[in-house]
Amino acid sequence: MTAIDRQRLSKNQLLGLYRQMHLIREFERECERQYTRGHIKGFLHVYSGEEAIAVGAISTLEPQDYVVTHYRDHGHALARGVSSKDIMAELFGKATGCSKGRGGSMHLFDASKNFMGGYAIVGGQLPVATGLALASQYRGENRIALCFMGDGALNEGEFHEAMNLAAIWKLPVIFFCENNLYGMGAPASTTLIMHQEIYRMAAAYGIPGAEVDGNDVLAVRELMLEVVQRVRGGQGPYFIEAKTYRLRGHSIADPANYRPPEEVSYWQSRDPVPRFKEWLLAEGQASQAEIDQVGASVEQEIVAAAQFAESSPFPQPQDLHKWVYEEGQA
Amino acid sequence: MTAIDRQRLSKNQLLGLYRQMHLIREFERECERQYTRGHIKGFLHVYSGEEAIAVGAISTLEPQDYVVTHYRDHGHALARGVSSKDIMAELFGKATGCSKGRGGSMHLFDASKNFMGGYAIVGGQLPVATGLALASQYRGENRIALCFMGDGALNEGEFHEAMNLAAIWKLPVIFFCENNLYGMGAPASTTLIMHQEIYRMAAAYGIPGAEVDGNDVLAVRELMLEVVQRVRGGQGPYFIEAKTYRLRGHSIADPANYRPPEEVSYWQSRDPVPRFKEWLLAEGQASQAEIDQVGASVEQEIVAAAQFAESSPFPQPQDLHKWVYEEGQA
Amino acid sequence: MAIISYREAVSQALREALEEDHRFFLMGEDIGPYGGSFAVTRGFWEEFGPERVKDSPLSESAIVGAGVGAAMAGLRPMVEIMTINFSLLAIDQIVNHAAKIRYMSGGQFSVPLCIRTVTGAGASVGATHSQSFEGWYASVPGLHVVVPSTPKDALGLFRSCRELMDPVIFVEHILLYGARGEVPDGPFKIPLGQAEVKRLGRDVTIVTFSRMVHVCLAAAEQLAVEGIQVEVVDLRTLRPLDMETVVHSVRKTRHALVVEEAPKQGGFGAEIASQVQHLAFDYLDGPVERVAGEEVPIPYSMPLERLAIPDPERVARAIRAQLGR
Amino acid sequence: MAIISYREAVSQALREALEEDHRFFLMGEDIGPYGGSFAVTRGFWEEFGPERVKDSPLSESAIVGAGVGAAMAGLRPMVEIMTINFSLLAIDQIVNHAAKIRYMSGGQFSVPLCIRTVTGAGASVGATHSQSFEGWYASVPGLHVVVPSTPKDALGLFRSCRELMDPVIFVEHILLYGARGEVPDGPFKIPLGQAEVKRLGRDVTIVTFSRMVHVCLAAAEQLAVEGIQVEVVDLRTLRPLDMETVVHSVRKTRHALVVEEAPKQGGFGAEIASQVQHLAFDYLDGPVERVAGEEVPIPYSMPLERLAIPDPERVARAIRAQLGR
Ligand SMILES: Cc1ncc(C[n+]2csc(CCOP(=O)(O)OP(=O)(O)O)c2C)c(N)n1
Ligand SMILES: Cc1ncc(C[n+]2csc(CCOP(=O)(O)OP(=O)(O)O)c2C)c(N)n1
Ligand SMILES: [Mg+2]
Ligand SMILES: [Mg+2]
Repeated sequence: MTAIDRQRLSKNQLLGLYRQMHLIREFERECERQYTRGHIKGFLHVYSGEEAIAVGAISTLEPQDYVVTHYRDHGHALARGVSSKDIMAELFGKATGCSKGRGGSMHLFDASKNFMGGYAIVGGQLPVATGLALASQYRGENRIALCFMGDGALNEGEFHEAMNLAAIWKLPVIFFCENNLYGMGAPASTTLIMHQEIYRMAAAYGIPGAEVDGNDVLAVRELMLEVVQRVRGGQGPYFIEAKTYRLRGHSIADPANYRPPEEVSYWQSRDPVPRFKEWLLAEGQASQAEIDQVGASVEQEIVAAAQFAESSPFPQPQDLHKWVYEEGQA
Repeated sequence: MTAIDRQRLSKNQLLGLYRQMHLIREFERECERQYTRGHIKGFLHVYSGEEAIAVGAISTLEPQDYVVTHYRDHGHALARGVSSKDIMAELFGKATGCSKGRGGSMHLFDASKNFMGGYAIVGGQLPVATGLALASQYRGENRIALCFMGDGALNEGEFHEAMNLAAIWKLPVIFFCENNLYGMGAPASTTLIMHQEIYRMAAAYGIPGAEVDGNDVLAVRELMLEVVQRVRGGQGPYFIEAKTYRLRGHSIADPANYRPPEEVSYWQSRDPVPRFKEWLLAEGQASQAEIDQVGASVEQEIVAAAQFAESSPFPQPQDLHKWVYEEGQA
Repeated sequence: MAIISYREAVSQALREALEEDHRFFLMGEDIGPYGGSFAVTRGFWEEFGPERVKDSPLSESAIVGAGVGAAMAGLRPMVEIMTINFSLLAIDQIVNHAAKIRYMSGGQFSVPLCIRTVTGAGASVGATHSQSFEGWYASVPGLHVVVPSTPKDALGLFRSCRELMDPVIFVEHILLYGARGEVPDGPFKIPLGQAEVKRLGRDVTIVTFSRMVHVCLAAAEQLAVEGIQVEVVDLRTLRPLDMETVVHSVRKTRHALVVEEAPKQGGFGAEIASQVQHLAFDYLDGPVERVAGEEVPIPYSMPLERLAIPDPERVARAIRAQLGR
Repeated sequence: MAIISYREAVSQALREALEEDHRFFLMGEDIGPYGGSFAVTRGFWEEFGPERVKDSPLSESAIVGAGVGAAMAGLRPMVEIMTINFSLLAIDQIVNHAAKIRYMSGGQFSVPLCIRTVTGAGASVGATHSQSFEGWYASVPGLHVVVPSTPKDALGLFRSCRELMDPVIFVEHILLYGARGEVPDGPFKIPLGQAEVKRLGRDVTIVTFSRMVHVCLAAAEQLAVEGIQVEVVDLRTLRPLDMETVVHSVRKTRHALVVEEAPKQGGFGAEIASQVQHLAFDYLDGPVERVAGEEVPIPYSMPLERLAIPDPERVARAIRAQLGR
C-alpha cells in the first residue's frame, strides 16, 4: 500500500475515507436493527463487506460527475455524501427521505449530489448510465458517469447492449462490477464462464478492463484515479472488476447457508473496514484516539439518523398522486 | 480448395452443392419477380450472395439436427431440403405453404426437416436454439442445433444471454454469424467495435470462435465438419463467423444506395455461385453440360414452384382461428 | 382433505410433475441450492438433481427462449421468472415466440411451456417490484393465463396446465404464499376457464381474481353484518375467460363490481366490465363499477402503498355507494 | 393551409425540434444514412450531422435506457423504436425507468423522453411485425401515449409533446404514412388529452383512434347512404384520455361503438367501453359494442389478415346490428 504516496492523501483525508467506510458499516447494522423492529420494510440488502469499493471509487469523482448504481445502494449513496438522515428516513418510508419515501431501499436518489439512483432491475442501470455519459459528451462537458453493478448484472442482455453502445460511441462512462462471487444464492461460477476474470469480458467490446482488490480502499482509489483521468480525457469507457464479498446474506431474509464456512471466514479475515483501520494504525496515519473519535462521531450520526427517521412524518395521503407527472400535467 | 480431398466429396455431391446454391439464387430471383407482380407481399429479404453459407453449413448436418435461423431464411430452408414449392406457396400466402400461409417470408417452418423456423425479431432465435440444444442434452441425444444470425444480432442483448447460457451449460449448439457487413443500412463498423473480427467476441463466453470465407462453400463445409464433430461430441457450443455480402438491398424496397460502388463490385467479383461453378469446371469436377443440366433442372423446379404457388388455394376464412391453440383448447 | 399453504400447493404441483414425467424439468434463477426466492422449490435441487432443477443465470430472456426451444423439441419446461416485474425482460420471447409459434408454423410445432411467476403489490418492495402484468398476458392470443387465489385452485389448476400443449403463464401472488386452505385428497383437477363462486350472495356480484378474492371476501364479511349479501366470483383464469359464470351471477344480483390490483386505466378489469355490460345489459340496475389500483407507481412508503391498492374498506365503500346504502 | 402527408408531418415536427432547440436529438436504428425504415428522417443525418441524428446499434433496450439517462441529464432525446413490436425488447426501460423515475425519486428527476414508434397490422408482414401495443403503454402511470390519425394531429400533437417534462410514446401507424391531409400554417399546437369529433352524427358514436379512424369514417360514409348518421370521435391520445368529449357525444347519440385494431380481449377498447357505460349509463339505449381485432396472431396470408382486423364493412355491419337496421 504505497499508493498512499502517489495519491498524496493527507492524514485527514485518510481518516475521512475510514470514517465513510465505518459509517456505512454502522449504518447497515442500524438498518438490520431497525428492520427487526419493523421500521424498515420490504427488501433490505446491506453493503457490509464491500465498503472499500464505494468509498474508494466515489472519492475520486468530482461533484459534477454522475453516480448510478444497483439496488444494493446504501453504501454508494453514503459514499457520495447523501445524508445518512435522508437515507434512513427513506428506509423508514418517511416524507423526509432522500426519495421522499416513494423509492425505498432499492431506489435511492439525490439530485443535489448527482446521485442518479439505485436501480432494482438487475442490469437496467447500465443503459441509463450510458445515457448520462452521452449527455455529457453531447454537451461537451467533462462529466463522467460511474456505474456500479453486481456480478449478476453480467448475465443480463442489457450489460451487453450498454457496453457495446458505450464503446461504439466512446462515451465517458466507467462500468464498475462489484464481484462479490454470488448473485442471490448462485455462485458466479455457475452463471458466468469468465467468473474468475470478469474484467476480461470487456475485451469483447474493445473496452479496457482491469481488476482490483475490492477490499482495499486505497487500491480501488489508485486504479480509479487513473481510470477517471483517462475517461474524462475522452478515451471512452472503462470496465473495472473489484473482487469482494458480502459479509451478510443476499438480503436480511437470507441466512446464506449456501456458502461454505471456510469461504466466509477467509473473507472475514479480509474485512475491508478493520483492515484499513489496522493499516492506518500500523502506518501511523491515525492514532487509536482518532479512530475512537471517528467511532464516536459515527455512532452519533447513526443515532441522529435513526431519530430523524423515526420522528419524521410519513407522506401525506393526499400526496399519493404527486410526482406521477410534472405538476399540472394529467 | 484442397478441402475437396479431405471432404471426400464425389462429383455427384459437388454438383449437388452447386445445384442447391444455384437453386437458391434462382429462387430469390423468382421471388423478386413475383413480388413485382404482386403475388408476394410484405417484406422480402433475399439471400442472394450468401448461398455458400447455408449450403455449405447445412450439408454437414444429420437429419435429426435442428436448424434455426433469422428472417432472411429462404436460403436456409432450401438448403435444408424444404421443398421450393412449399416455400414459394408460403410466400404467396397459400394454404399449401410450408407454414400454411400463416408465417410468411420471415417465418418459414418445416417440422419434417427439423427446420425449426425463421425468426423475425433480430437475435430472438438464439435463445430458442439454445433450448433445442438443451432438449438434446437433457435426453442424452446427440442432436445438435445450428443457429444462424446476421451480424446485426450481435448488437442485441439476447445474443449475450444465449451465448452465456449455452456456454455455462455446455450445450450442443453452433452459433453461425453471417457477417454481410451491414444490418439494415448501418455498416457493422458503426454498430460493433469488433466488426472486423466478430468471431473473437465468443471468447468472452469461453466459446471457441472461428472465421471462414462465407463465399466459399467448401471452406464453410470444411470448418463445419470439424465443428459439428466437436459439438456433437459434447464439447459445448461453438461460434462461427462467415464474412459475406448480400448482393441486393436489405429488402426489395431498399436500393442500397448507402453502399460504395467499389465495395459492391468487389463482392460481385467474389459471388459464390459463379465462383463455385468456375472451380468445378476448372478442376474438372463438372462439365459444362452438367452445369447446363443443373441450370435447366433448377429452372424447371422454379417454374413448378411458382405454378404450384399460384394454383394453390388461399387458406379458408373459417380457418382463421385454427392453430392459435391446440385443437379443442380455448 | 388436508389443510396446506399456497406455497405448499404449488410446491406439490411441481413435485408431482417432476416425479411423474421425466419430460418436466424446472429452470429459473436461484431455484437450486437457494431454494427459490419464495422457497417454493426448497429441497428440489437436492432431490431431483441439477439436471432437472436447473439453476440459471440472471437471463430472463434466454431462459424463457430456451424454454420455448425445449418445448418445441417435446419437453415440458417449467420456467420460473422470479417475479412478473422481471418478465418484461422476457416478454418478447413470450409474446412473439411462445404465443405465436404454433400459429406461425401452421400447427407444426407446439410450445407446451409453463412459466411460473409472482405478481402483486403490498410487500413494501417499491415501484419496480410491485406490479401486476397478468392482464397484459391475458390479452395475448396463444397464451393461457392462470391466477389462482387458494391452495386448492393452485394445485388443481396446475395439474390441468400440465396437460396443455400451449404456453401458460401461471401467476402466483406474492402475499398468498402463506395463505392456508383445504385441498381435497386424490388427483383432483380444475380445468382452465371455469370461474368459481367463492361466496354466494344476492345483492351484488364482485368479479375478481388472485389476492383480491380475499380482499373481497373480507369486504363481503363486513357487509354481511350490514345486511348486504355479496356474491364473489373468482375468475381463476383470465385466458380462457369464463364470462358465463359471471353473467349468471350478475343476472341474479343485477349489480356488478370488478376488483383488481393493477392501476385502473387499461386494467384487465375493464375487459370484464365491458363484457358484463354487454352480456347482461338488460339485467343491470346500474353501471358496472370498478375498484382498482390507483394511477401511480406503487410507492414504497407503507401508508401510501396501502392507499394505492384496494383493501376491504374501499371495496365495501364502493358497494355501499353502488347500492345506495 | 398546406396538404401534406402524415410522413411529412412527423418529419416536419422532428425537424422543428432539431432546428429550434439544441437539447433535442434523435437516436435510433437506421435513422441515419438509411433515412429511417419508413423514410421519416430521410436527409436528416446529412443536414444535422451524426451527433444529433444518432444511428444506433440494434439494441432497443440500450437506446431507450440511454434516452432515459440523457433526459435525466436535461436533454430531450427523441428515440425511434423501428416498430412497436420491437418495443417489447425495451419495455422494461420504458415501464420501470422512464415512467417511474420522477415518482421514485420524489420529484427530483424528470424524464422528458419522446419515444416514436410504429404500430399496426395490414402490411402483410406477419405476426411478429403486426402488433398494436399502444394500449399496454396507455395503462402505465407516468407515461403519455399519443396516437395521431392525421397529418395535422401528428404535427400538432408532437409540438405539444416537445413541451412535456415526462415520457411520451408517440405512436405512428404503419399504413398512414402516405395519408395526406390539411395542416394549418403557423405554429398551431394540439394539446394532449383532447379528443376530436372527426365526423358529426346523431345516431351512434364510434370511439376510435389511429388508423381505425379512417376505417370508421369510411364506414360512416357507407352508412350515411343508408340514412344512418355516425359520429366519429378520435381519441388522439390514450393517456391522458378525454372521456368528456366521448360522453358528450354518447349522451346525444345514445349508442356507442368502440373500434380498435388490437385483439379484443384485454384491448384498450375495453377501457373505453367500461368508462362509457359507467359515465353514460342512463343515456345508453343498448350496451356499448366493440369491434376489434380477432383473437389470433396476425396471419401473413392477405385474405386471412384482412379478416383479422376491422374494416369498414365490419364496422358498418356492427352498427346496423346495434341499431337494429
Ligand atoms: C432482472 C432481474 N432479475 C432478477 C432480480 C432479482 N434479484 C435481485 S438481486 C439479485 C442478485 C443480483 O446479484 P448481483 O448482481 O451479483 O448483486 P449482489 O446482490 O451480489 O450485490 C437478483 C437475482 C432482479 N431484481 N432483476
Ligand atoms: C429486434 C429487432 N429490431 C429491429 C428489427 C428490424 N430489422 C429487421 S432486419 C434488420 C437488420 C438485421 O441485420 P443483420 O442481423 O445483420 O441481418 P442481415 O439483414 O444483414 O442478414 C433490422 C434492423 C427487427 N426485426 N428486430
Ligand atoms: Mg453479486
Ligand atoms: Mg447483416
